[in-house]
Amino acid sequence: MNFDFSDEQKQLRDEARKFLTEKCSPKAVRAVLDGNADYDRDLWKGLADMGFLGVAIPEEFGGAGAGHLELCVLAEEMGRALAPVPFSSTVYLAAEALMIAGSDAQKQKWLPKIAAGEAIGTLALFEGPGNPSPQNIKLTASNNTLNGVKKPVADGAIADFAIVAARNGSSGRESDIALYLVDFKAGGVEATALTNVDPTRQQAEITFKNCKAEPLGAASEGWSMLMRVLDRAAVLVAFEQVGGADRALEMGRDYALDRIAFGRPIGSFQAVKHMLADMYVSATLARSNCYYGAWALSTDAGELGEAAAAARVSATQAFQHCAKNNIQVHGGMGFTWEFDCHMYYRRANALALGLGSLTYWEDQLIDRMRKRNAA
Amino acid sequence: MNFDFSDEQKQLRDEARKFLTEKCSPKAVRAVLDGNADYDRDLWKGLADMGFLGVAIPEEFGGAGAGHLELCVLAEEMGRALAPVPFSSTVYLAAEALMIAGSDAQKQKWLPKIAAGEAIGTLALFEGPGNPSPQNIKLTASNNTLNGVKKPVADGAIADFAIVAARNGSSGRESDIALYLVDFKAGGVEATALTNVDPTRQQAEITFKNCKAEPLGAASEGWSMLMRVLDRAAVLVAFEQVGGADRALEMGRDYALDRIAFGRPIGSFQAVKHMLADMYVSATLARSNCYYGAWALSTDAGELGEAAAAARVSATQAFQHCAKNNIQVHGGMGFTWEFDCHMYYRRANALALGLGSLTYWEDQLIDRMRKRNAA
Amino acid sequence: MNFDDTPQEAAFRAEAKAWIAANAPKQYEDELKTASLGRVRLKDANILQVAKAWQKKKADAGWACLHWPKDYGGRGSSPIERVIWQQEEGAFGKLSGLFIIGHGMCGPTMMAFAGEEQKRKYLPPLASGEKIWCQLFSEPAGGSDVAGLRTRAEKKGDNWIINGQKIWTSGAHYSDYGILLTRTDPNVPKHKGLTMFFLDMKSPGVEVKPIKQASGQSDFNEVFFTDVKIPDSQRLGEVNDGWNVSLTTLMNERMSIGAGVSTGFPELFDYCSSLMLADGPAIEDRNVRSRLANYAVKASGLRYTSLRAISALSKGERPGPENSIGKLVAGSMVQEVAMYALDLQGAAGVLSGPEDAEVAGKFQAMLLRSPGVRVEGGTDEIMRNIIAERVLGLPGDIRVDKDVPFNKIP
Amino acid sequence: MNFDDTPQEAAFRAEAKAWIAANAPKQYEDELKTASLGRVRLKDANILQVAKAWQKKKADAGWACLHWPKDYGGRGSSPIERVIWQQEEGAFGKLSGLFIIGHGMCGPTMMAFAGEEQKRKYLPPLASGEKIWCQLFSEPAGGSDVAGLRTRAEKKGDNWIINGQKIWTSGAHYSDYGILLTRTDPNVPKHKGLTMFFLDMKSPGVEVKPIKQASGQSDFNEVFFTDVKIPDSQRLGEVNDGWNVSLTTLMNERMSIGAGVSTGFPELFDYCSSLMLADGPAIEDRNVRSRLANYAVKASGLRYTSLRAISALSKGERPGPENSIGKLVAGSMVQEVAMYALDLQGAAGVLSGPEDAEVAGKFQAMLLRSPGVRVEGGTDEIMRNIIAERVLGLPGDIRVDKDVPFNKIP
Repeated sequence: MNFDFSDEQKQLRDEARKFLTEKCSPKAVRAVLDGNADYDRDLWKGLADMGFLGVAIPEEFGGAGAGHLELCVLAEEMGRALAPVPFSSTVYLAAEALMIAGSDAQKQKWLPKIAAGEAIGTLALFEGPGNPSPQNIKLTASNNTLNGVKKPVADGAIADFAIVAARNGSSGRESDIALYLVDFKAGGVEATALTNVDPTRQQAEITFKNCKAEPLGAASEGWSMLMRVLDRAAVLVAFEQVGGADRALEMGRDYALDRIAFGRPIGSFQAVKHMLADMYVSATLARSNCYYGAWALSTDAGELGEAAAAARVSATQAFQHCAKNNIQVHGGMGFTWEFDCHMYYRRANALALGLGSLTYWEDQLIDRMRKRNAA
Repeated sequence: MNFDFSDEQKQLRDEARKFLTEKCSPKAVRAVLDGNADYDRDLWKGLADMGFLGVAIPEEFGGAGAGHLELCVLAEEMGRALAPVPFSSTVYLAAEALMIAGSDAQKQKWLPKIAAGEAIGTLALFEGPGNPSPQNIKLTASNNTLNGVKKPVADGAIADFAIVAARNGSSGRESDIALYLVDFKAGGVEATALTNVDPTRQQAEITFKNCKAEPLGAASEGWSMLMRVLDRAAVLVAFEQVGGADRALEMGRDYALDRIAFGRPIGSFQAVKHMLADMYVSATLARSNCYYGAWALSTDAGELGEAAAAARVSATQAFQHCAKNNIQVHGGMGFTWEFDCHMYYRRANALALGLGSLTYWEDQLIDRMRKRNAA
Repeated sequence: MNFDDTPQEAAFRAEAKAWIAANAPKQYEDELKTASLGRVRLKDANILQVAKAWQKKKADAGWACLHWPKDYGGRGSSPIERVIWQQEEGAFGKLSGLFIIGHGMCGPTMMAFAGEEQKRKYLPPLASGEKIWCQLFSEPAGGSDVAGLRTRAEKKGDNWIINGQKIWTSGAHYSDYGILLTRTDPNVPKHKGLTMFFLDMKSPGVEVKPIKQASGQSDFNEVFFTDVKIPDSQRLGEVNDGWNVSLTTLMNERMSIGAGVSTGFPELFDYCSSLMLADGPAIEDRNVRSRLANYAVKASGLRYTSLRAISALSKGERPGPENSIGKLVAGSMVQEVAMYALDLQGAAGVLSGPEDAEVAGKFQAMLLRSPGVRVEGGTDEIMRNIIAERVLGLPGDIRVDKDVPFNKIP
Repeated sequence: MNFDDTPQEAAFRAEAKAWIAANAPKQYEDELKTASLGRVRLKDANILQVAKAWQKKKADAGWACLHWPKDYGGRGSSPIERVIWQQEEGAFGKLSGLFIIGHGMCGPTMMAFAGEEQKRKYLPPLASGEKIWCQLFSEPAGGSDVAGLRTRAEKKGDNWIINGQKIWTSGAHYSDYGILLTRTDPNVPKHKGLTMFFLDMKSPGVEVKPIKQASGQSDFNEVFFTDVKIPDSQRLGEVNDGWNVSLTTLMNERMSIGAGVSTGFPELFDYCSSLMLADGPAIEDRNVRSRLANYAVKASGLRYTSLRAISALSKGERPGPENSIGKLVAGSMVQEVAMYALDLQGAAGVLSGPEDAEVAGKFQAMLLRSPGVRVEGGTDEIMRNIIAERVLGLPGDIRVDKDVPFNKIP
């Protein structure tokens, strides 16, 4: 048994970490945080040059064809570095949806561009408050024309195309929901960036008005394909969360060693030691759950649904816990804009919601455990 | 404003504490714990002589006619001392039910005996797993004859009479439930004590076979009277829980001051200090919620329902929290039979269930808050 | 056990109620009511002007700093009268936020340690809000360890020359005066080398810079001192006795009660009462209900704990440090509440703009402000120490720096 | 990333599987599977005899103490083979509970510090379960502070005379030998005056008394020593070097992995899957589901954490103290799980008799046993210290007793 990443995958991690330490310093993240840019274009270009954007895209479509374990490794590093680029929307959502449901032509058109950093894609699913569910999708599709509003859409205002979940029936069944691919150049698309808790990752509102779209995959299977995309993305985002949690833990640990109060490092006070120990515990539990998710993702195992939900729940808790208490360990300084703690806090809370809430995924986890036990 | 007990009531507390310290030492509690007695008869007699059993019973029925604030004060002391007597079943449940719903004759027959310590009463409500709800009551009543099984019944096998919740209709409405008073001498009653988590307070199964009973209050109002009895009892039990929580906190505090490890009192380690501080916090929150419950109980205010549920939830959490972590502060010794910690742990977990589960009361609390907001 | 006023209390309440009804700036009441965590702001008015006007009006009518002696601009009221006033002033009390430090900490310190002339000169304008005071204790190196401060004060003739930096000074940019804790002798253990002063914030060499918080707002400042001159006559207490002077200040901070900490629960309950989830009203979802119930009993527990403290006051007793549970409980609770409210919104919970977010972004603002609550005015960990040591009588932490000269401490 | 055995591992697994299928005491399998927290008991058989028989059978076939050298009764297996064996042995592994201390702690200590003859004499019968060993470190005064022990050993000629008391000795009443940590010099700091021995538990002057636990069971003993004589030849390590010897023992305790801590989650999930609540199946109640999900990810997180440790072993790496999270997480979780299971039962949750209680009182037993789990083998607080210090590299607690002679410590 080898329930761990391979040496090659660990090399990839070191490579990515080295690259990101250089190209994605906190200073770079702050450029986007402070609104001087909507995302880090140089970094995006660099990621393409490194072959990171297409790591899981087959070579025939311009990717490296490495696989999803490699993508998990990169996701963790992107999370650690708070990379201010549309990586998750483009790579975990758009590219995955294309690989699952896209026609050959669609793949040929978009995947190479994604790998080359020439196209940003996203998934337009949500329509205001609420979690993924067929009845929450009101945007209509009739003969490949979309009308409606999606919000929030990750990176929507910098995207070149989107996978859109639309309603093309009224039977009240899942089969009413179909997926469409919209090239924003086609027109009928109006996207506006919205203020959000984590300015380093854009959120937008997109209005589709008589917008021409091509179907993605079989119309009647839209919902099940969507669920599959979300499960796969859940594992990848969970790795970003674990990367962020680990970094937040390290920041807290380092500060606790440096910072002197009452004549000793604050890390020598049990209140601080044990807070950090508990952060380590949740980060470790999350990492282990993510490893199982990575195995299920890479082998497309039947356990993927359950594994993804467990990784998602565990990693969401861990990142929120670590980001929150990293600020607490830093005390007043941790609450300043100048210190980086709040950037992790913002990201932790944004990632916790992006694919649907923690409660939603808790619910999914139990459903899937029940299915397994029933089987 | 005086959101506190009066000086007279505080005197009563000191008196009760003095009495119980003498008559209800841990040694006395252990006599019942170890099964050498089903309850502490001397203590029961003593409580009667002190006038404690009838403190809230009107003088015309042989009580002291003092009131429910005084009863709250006593309840707290009974909880502190883990008094191994049928106080809650007899005084909070049976006596309260009689005072709310009893006919003059019924009050004349039983209340003086209760005050004198000559009769033990209880409420026979539950029929196996589940919380208070009309459909959980299967025991039937037809022309004042009861058939069915109640379990668990607090102090059921030492009781002289019981208030029994029975079904005398099948409309599926609350009005199907009526209350009856059963004198165990009447026959048709078979009670067996059952092993339970807290041996210092008996739990029993009672089988009613063609058992003659008298109606208590109007048949159709059985359920609403029952709810009222439970709300009033919830406040009183909450005071027992707060008394227990406070005592567990004190035990932990004292041990943390005495016990030396690594050359210093363990109470000088933040891990222990902060554990105790958190215990203090929950005990204080619970006490404050209980005071509000006491006010609502003593004035029979419209807020009683909400106040009772809040006191119940808060006090249940506090006693479980303090009892559990008192053992932890004591370390290995806290897990010995010889130390008293486990007696509080047992009582905390027994009281948490007696009137229905924590979840049940959380639910009640929200219902009642909604009602208030609607009003 | 009852909630009734004594006759005197009732009379006082009636008088206060009537005066407030007649004089309060009603036009801001709604805005003040809904103000969430952090410094209060007003849409179409300058909060500073509105607050000063209201404070002056109160002072002229004898309703400012009620518990202060008349001679110093107060009313000589009992503590309970002060609480009754707070209850009646309600949302308008939030306008006093700007004066809390001055009234709650600086004033009492001046009263205890300034000369009679100085008191008569400085306290009345402080009470009436014409002059605003700030408190200059915390330093970057200090944090929870207040006595670890480094700002130097050196005697030159009749003056002291101040050099150093303070942080977390709230209101420094609009303050007229401040009380300042400095190090006058680094060669003795740290608590023994401190001295307290008060100074004119307009003195040459005082530079105020706002601190941008994690939330993006700026409720606090850094204050830099470069060769700032303070006459010895503005020293409070003996030279090197500043630590004891500061304890008076801090005690007074902890004494202020009834102020009421924000738990976020009422907002959450309201939100859940109207929210619809995929399969029904949120308030009927058992998971939501259980969470709400747990928050509810904490919120009510804190409310009734402060009522108990008020009752103690009304009996002339001194409420103990039991009150420090308020901030400890509310701090982490408000953060959890905010996170849970966002969770209930699903992916859209990430939106924070007033126009796009649910309930105008109330909970997103709460989320971003809440980490500060667990730190300001004593971290959760310091609060637990206070409870453990002052309430439960447990030993203090081991102090390695206790008898070490300050300049020998790492 | 995969769960496949290497060819060698697969071969070993097959061999083990086959032998176990042919030889294990199947008649007890179900009972062993459902055994809950605490010492395992069997209804119609003496657990001690059954366990010894199974261990002897394993030893005769070369399946005992797999990672020990053949000469000492082991098999010279790799750590990963040992884990594979544990996986295949499954529920029958619970029969090894009686030998864990001896095999996991006493054996390794003997191997490291006993003479060659002694090893050949004592280790094989220890491996085969014919002789049971116990560990005598903890004392009433010691607790978490193991080195605070008081049991004296005084040299008399070639013997040492032992006087004192040990506590929390598991299995002392059926043990043949024990390793004993004593104080040989009270005039030096506490870690420097300890010496380790092994002794025959039947020696005159050794008295064993069972400890009745809060749960009512007795899994542990007190052991009293009155003028017990131990020949110097049974000293392990140098005089006054006992602390370092004991570290070997304790390290080995923490090294044992895959053993798997009990979280109570599988039991709770099964229970909820069949339980009906007033308004429907428990498993469809959103409050229940949320609680279950939170427990589920802890349980799976622990499971996969140990799989990661096993992978490290299989690569010949040494798994770190990361494993200490298992007990920390499971300890408080199993207690919460038990409380919640009772809550789901309502008032009837208080009943604990197998015939009256839900699922034969499984959760009531768990409730009463669980407080011990948070304490035995290191309290939650000690575990957090270990993680903070050994994993995160944070400073140790301040040690006021570090350089103080033992007899000068309060």
